[in-house]
Amino acid sequence: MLELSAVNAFYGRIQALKDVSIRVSAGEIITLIGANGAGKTTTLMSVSGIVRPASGAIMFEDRNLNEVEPDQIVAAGISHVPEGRRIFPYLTVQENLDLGAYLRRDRAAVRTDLDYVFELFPILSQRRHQPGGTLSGGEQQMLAISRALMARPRLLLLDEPSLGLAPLIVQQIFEILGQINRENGTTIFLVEQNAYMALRVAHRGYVMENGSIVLTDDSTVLLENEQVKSAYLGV
Amino acid sequence: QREAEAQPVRIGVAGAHSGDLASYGLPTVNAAELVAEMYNENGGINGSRIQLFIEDDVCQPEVAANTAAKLVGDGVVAVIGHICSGATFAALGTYLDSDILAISPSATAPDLTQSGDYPNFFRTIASDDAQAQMQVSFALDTLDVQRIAVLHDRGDYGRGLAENARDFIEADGRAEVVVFDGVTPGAVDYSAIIARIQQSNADAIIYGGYHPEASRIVGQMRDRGMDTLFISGDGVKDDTFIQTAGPASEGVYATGPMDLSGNPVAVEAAQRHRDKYGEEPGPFFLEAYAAALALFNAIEIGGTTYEGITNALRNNTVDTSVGPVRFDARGDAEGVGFAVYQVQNGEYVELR
Amino acid sequence: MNYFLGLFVSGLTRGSIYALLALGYTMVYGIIELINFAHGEIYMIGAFTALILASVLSIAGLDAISILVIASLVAMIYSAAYGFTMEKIAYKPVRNSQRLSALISAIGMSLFLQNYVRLAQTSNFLPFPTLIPRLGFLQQLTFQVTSAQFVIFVTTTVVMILLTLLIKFSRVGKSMRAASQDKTMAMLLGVNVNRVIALTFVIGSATAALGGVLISSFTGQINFYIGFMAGIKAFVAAVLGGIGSIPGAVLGSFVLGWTESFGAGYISSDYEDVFAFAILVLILIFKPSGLLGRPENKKV
Amino acid sequence: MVLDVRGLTMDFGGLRAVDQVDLQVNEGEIVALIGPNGAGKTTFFNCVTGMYVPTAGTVTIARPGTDARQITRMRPHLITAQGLARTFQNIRLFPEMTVLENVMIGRDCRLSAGILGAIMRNKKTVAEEKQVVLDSYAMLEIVGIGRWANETAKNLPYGAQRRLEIARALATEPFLLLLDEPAAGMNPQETRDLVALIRRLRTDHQLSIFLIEHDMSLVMTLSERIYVMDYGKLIAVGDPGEVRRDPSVIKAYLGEDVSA
Amino acid sequence: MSSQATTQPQPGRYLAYAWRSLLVSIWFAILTFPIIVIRANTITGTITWRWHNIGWIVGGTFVGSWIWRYFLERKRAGAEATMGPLRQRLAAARAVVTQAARRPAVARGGIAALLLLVVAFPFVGGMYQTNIMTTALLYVVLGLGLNIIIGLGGMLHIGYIAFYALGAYSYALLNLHFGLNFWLALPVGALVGGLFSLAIGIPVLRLRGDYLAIVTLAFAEITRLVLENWSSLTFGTAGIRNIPRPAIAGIRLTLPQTTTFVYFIMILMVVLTIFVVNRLENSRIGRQFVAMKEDFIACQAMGVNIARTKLAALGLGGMWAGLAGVVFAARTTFINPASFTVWESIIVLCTVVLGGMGSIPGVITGALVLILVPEYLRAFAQFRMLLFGAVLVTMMVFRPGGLIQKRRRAYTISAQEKQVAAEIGDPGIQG
Ligand SMILES: Nc1ncnc2c1ncn2[C@@H]1O[C@H](COP(=O)(O)OP(=O)(O)OP(=O)(O)O)[C@@H](O)[C@H]1O
Ligand SMILES: Nc1ncnc2c1ncn2[C@@H]1O[C@H](COP(=O)(O)OP(=O)(O)OP(=O)(O)O)[C@@H](O)[C@H]1O
Ligand SMILES: [Mg+2]
Ligand SMILES: [Mg+2]
Repeated sequence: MLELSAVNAFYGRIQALKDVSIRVSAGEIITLIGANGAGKTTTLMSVSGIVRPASGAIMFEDRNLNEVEPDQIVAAGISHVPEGRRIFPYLTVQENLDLGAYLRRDRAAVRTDLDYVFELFPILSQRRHQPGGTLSGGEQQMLAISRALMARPRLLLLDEPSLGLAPLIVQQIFEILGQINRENGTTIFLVEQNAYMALRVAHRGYVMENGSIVLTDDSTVLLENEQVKSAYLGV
Repeated sequence: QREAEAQPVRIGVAGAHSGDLASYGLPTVNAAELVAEMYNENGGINGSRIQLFIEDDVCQPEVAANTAAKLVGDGVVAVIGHICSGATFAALGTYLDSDILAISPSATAPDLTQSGDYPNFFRTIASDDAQAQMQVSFALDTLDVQRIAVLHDRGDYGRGLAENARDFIEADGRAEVVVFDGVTPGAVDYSAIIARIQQSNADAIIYGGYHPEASRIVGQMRDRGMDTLFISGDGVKDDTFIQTAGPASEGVYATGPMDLSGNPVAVEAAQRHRDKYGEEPGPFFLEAYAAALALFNAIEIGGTTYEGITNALRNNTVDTSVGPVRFDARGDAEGVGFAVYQVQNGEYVELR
Repeated sequence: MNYFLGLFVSGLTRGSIYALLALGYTMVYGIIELINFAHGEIYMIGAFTALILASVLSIAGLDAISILVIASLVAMIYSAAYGFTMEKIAYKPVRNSQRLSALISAIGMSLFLQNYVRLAQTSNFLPFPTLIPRLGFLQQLTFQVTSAQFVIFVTTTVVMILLTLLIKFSRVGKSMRAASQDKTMAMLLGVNVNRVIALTFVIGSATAALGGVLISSFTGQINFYIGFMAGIKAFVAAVLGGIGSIPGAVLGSFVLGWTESFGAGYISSDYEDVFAFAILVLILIFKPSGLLGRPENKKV
Repeated sequence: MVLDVRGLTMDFGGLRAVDQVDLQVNEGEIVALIGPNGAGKTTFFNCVTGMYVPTAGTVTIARPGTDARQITRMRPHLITAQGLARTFQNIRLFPEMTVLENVMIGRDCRLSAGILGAIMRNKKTVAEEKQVVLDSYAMLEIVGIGRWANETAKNLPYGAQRRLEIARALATEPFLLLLDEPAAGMNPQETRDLVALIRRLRTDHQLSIFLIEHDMSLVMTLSERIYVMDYGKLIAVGDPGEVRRDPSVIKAYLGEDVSA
Repeated sequence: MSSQATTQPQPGRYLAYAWRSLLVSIWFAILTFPIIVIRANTITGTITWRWHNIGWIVGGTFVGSWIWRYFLERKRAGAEATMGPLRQRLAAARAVVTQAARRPAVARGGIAALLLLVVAFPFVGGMYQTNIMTTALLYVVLGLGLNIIIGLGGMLHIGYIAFYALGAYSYALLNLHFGLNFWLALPVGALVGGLFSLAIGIPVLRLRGDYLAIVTLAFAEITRLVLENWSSLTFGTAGIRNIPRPAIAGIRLTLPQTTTFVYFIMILMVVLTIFVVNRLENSRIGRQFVAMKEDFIACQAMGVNIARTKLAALGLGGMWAGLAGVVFAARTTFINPASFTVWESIIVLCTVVLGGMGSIPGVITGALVLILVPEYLRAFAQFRMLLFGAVLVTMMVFRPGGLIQKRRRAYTISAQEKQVAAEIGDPGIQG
């Protein structure tokens, strides 16, 4: 479904991605783990067209995304929960969610999806008319995830969704991810620091170091890998 | 003889050519170009071509100082300009030091001539106090008004006129200044100040400023059915005023150089302007045209030395677009008679 | 009392005039946080286009109403095109740089357009034809309201309501607000940010042109410089009302208009602009984000 | 007792974000504040550090060995001068300045050079400036990001930015350090390094530490006492063992399966 | 994208350029049609059609658009990592130059050459050149002063010229009434400028960004309007004339001599300004200015007194304007409020942004460019301001960060000091 082949990306003179190749098949959950500054965020940004690779190709269902504008990439069915949440601070929670469904025309379905996310995160429905900027950190994270869900993407890119969330909610988030993957067939590309949880929900995983992919395998295998254990699982 | 032919007579033209006051400076450029062209077509002055150095001073003193230095460097013998009194003050010192004279079509500050500080300055326009004096005596003696509102456009020309008028009225004692205030040029609406004039029961307004604001003030006054008399100066004595203000302009008084409609030079000047630039001449065009004529004539008579030109200017009378002109010792134009005009049936008619 | 009413109407007129310009200002500011110094120039170009068109049409022998309608429409289309082009040339390339670069670019644009019109047309004032017909029912009021004043006021109100609805409730409006707060995120949600910004300029410029036609019919004359001071006043009004807020721009304009006309009427018209600027300072001291502006989100 | 908060309440319009909270931190103690998202933890921090003016309640601090003083409603920079320092949940560095300069800003509040000193560059100022650079660099080394000293702050990876925040806070010479989610965005290995760092800070710099965190592995290993908030109210206090077993905490926050 | 660009065959690219340029020129032909072609004169009721103008527009925009596109593309390519061979060579050359400049002999030589140039300038350039250079130097001082407020303090101030006006009027009036001489007026002007800047700073401390901008603009306009209307004190629009030029007791100078003298006064003042601003910038205060600009909340949390820091920036900035104002009055010998319009504030703002905010060499370059360019554009007469506007836009599009951009200072820490510091820290956790 999504294929990055030998992607290189730069920030000015700093090379953030070195020959990164990643393949995501339809219906799969894959996770990308790695230390701070490894280049995970950059990888996701290059998929959604915010960072432009200097070389290499990003293919989404036989379409080369290298030159496609970000809004067209969204229209193609990719939705991205970026690092740092990026809630619209002066729009209300409701309006933030509406914008999630910006490209959708099926009003009735949008309404059911809205009910669905409010059910997932009841606190959001309580805060419905509050400006997004005044939410607590965790509430903002919930809103960011919900907003992406509202787009009903076929491919969901998530950058550290568990950041700043209470343990109870973290568990819940990962359950939800599994659930929408199973029920709606949404493909998920997950970047996480909480490698243990991520690998448990994902089918396959990639490990990134200093901008390069150093390891990839089924997540059950990675969970047992000594190197991964010591570096990322903290055991 | 050969030498002289090779050496053009260098003349500076300085004033606001960009920015908000450009419309008062550019007509002078056109006038200078027209007159220079006329001379050059006839073989120049004593065989030398006239070469113009046109420099923008945006009507700002410090820019004018630079402009003046530039013109000095260019080797001009005389300058037509500047347009605003402030810029003129700032430039004159530089000219004086380099033996260059300036002849302005529009700088009206009394001090320019009356202080005696600037023997190199001449002008083809009356100073503020002369015009103001005329407006006030006309209002008091002829129109016999008791309550006068004095308005101005806050520029140095308009405010100078208005302040002089106010002082004359107060000194005279027969009438009372009921409102003294400024309007903002380019403001969208003047009804507040008009309402105030209405409230004050003024019989007449003396306005110092230019025609764009005047036409709007008069227009809005007549719209309200006010028949307050309106007296202004040469900034308003311009046919554009009649065209913009339309019927509201009927009855408006303005002082201005005498005898222009019948003046063949003025008629010809306007016609040449239309031919060359395809539009009506703008403010101070005739004064500038007169300045150029007087200056070139003086050079023809007195040569290109400072002494020669200034003497010639003071001692010869020339027919110009503002009438026959000769300059007095201080640099004001003698013989530019001033008269009061009134708009009657869509044109300015000289009274008396 | 009549005097007071007169001043009131005068303030209302000024206010409506400022508002027509402030609306565009505030929209553009709202989306790219740019003090668009050239907005006044767009208004001036609208007025010139209308003047040129009206002259051509009146020679062609059309009646006043058709001239008004056609001239306004064409002026709006042209100004919108100018706004659009200006954004592409002068603002889009600096969008991702420091904010002040765009401001300087706007100042350059303003100078350029002023002189462009001065050179191509004239530096002199030109009488602007009275395009607005006389409205009979206004004569019956006890105080003086001219047709132009009335039409300007009504137009301002209508435009304000339409724009408010557009921004608050329409999809486009939501995307405008989103783009104004976080362009990257808006893109990530599928908003074509370039198009949204261009559209904002188009709408803002068309409003300015409408203002240009109506205001010039009221003032009766135009030249290449009318945009500058009007632009500054509109900017003051927009800030006074809370920049970025559509109703704020209108409220700010009225406050400004009344301050000026009452100040001029009761104190001195010499200091009219001083009152205008003083009220601005005063209001901002007590309400740092303007009358209807959104307060700073202080969440830490 | 270095921090003593009594009856702290904070309202936003109709919303009571912090409700009558009493809380103490003792000298040399590491105390954690946990609770569900939106419970009011960050708001509580903001009230203590003067970013928000609380609706009600008092905040008292005492630098070890000195008298207690009230800092309620004091302006933030004065509170910092008193010896409280904090980090931010949503990182707030000076993005265009270098890493070293970021720390130097923190250091600056302990210096005295004024405008005249800066212009004259007298001996005292020169010495002071030199010392600031060295001290600040030392702070960077303490948190382990010395090699990035001349890098622009915004280009640092997330985890390093968090450390920089700590270094910057340390530079103000606090006796009480408030950390808002210091481990967010760190992987378990990095979190362990952080735990070590915080422990070392306490011993080496005689600090008391008060932190908010959602990472239970960190909270449970590090803190000596834990306060739990929910809907603005305190629902539990105690040592890690007690809190972990508290049914109301499990219900509101931890969930059944705590993998820590 | 660079790979895409390079793989595309060159001729095809130029053809695409040409096509786009053609479209652009047609668009512009339509856009400018009413204004450029038709001239309506509502006074005479005539209409002139000037069809030939269309030719100019089409031709001009075709070429213009081509060049524009070419350079935009280059700029975009330049932003990416891969440097073209030319740029690499340029960078190498620059490195050599900076390397050389570090050598004391070369540096000394460079300074000597600059000094010679500066000293010789009035004698070689003549009075006009000296005059405009003096104006440019005045704007250098203004630019550097405003840079303290905007470039360092991050407060968008567009009323800066008010302090300049007050400096000028202080000298003019004190001289008129009390015979105060130029040299004594200098500190007085600086004081007036600084104090006034503080005074208007206090009420607006809470304002940020563009709200501050408009309020400062408002204050400046109020100042100008008061100068204009309070005739009994300020002589209103008529202005004050015969302000004495700077003099040395007992020596009579001719006009060209005073011009040169003022030039040297300005050179000294610029040197002083650079000295002070440079020291400020690299001090505790300067750092706090920048920090305040970057994150105001974090800055408070770091113990910085925002109010005091803001006022310090405002006061320091205002002083330079007051000082420059005194020289201004002494130089033109005539002042009136027309010299202190919003437009002047905007020009000073432009010098700061165009040069490179916060960078001293940048601001100097900006001021020189902005004042000298319109002077040298005088050759284009009528088109002067049109071109000036275009120059502003073009510069911003192609160098949005300013001509010389600010670089944050890098501090060097010796190996030994590193060692000491590392011992304090725990090497075990170094990431
Ligand atoms: N805007 C930028 N300019 C310069 N360098 C950058 C920029 N953004 C990121 N980098 C650098 O690129 C590298 C990769 O960063 P990236 O954000 O992709 O890492 P990450 O794996 O997401 O890290 P984290 O876990 O901390 O979020 C880092 O070394 C970082 O310093
Ligand atoms: N400025 C504000 N205006 C209105 N409501 C606010 C404001 N700041 C915070 N709130 C609300 O107060 C509540 C507490 O917020 P706070 O940021 O303190 O939560 P928190 O405990 O830190 O949560 P998290 O763990 O998710 O960061 C939230 O529901 C939030 O929406
Ligand atoms: Mg990341
Ligand atoms: Mg929080």
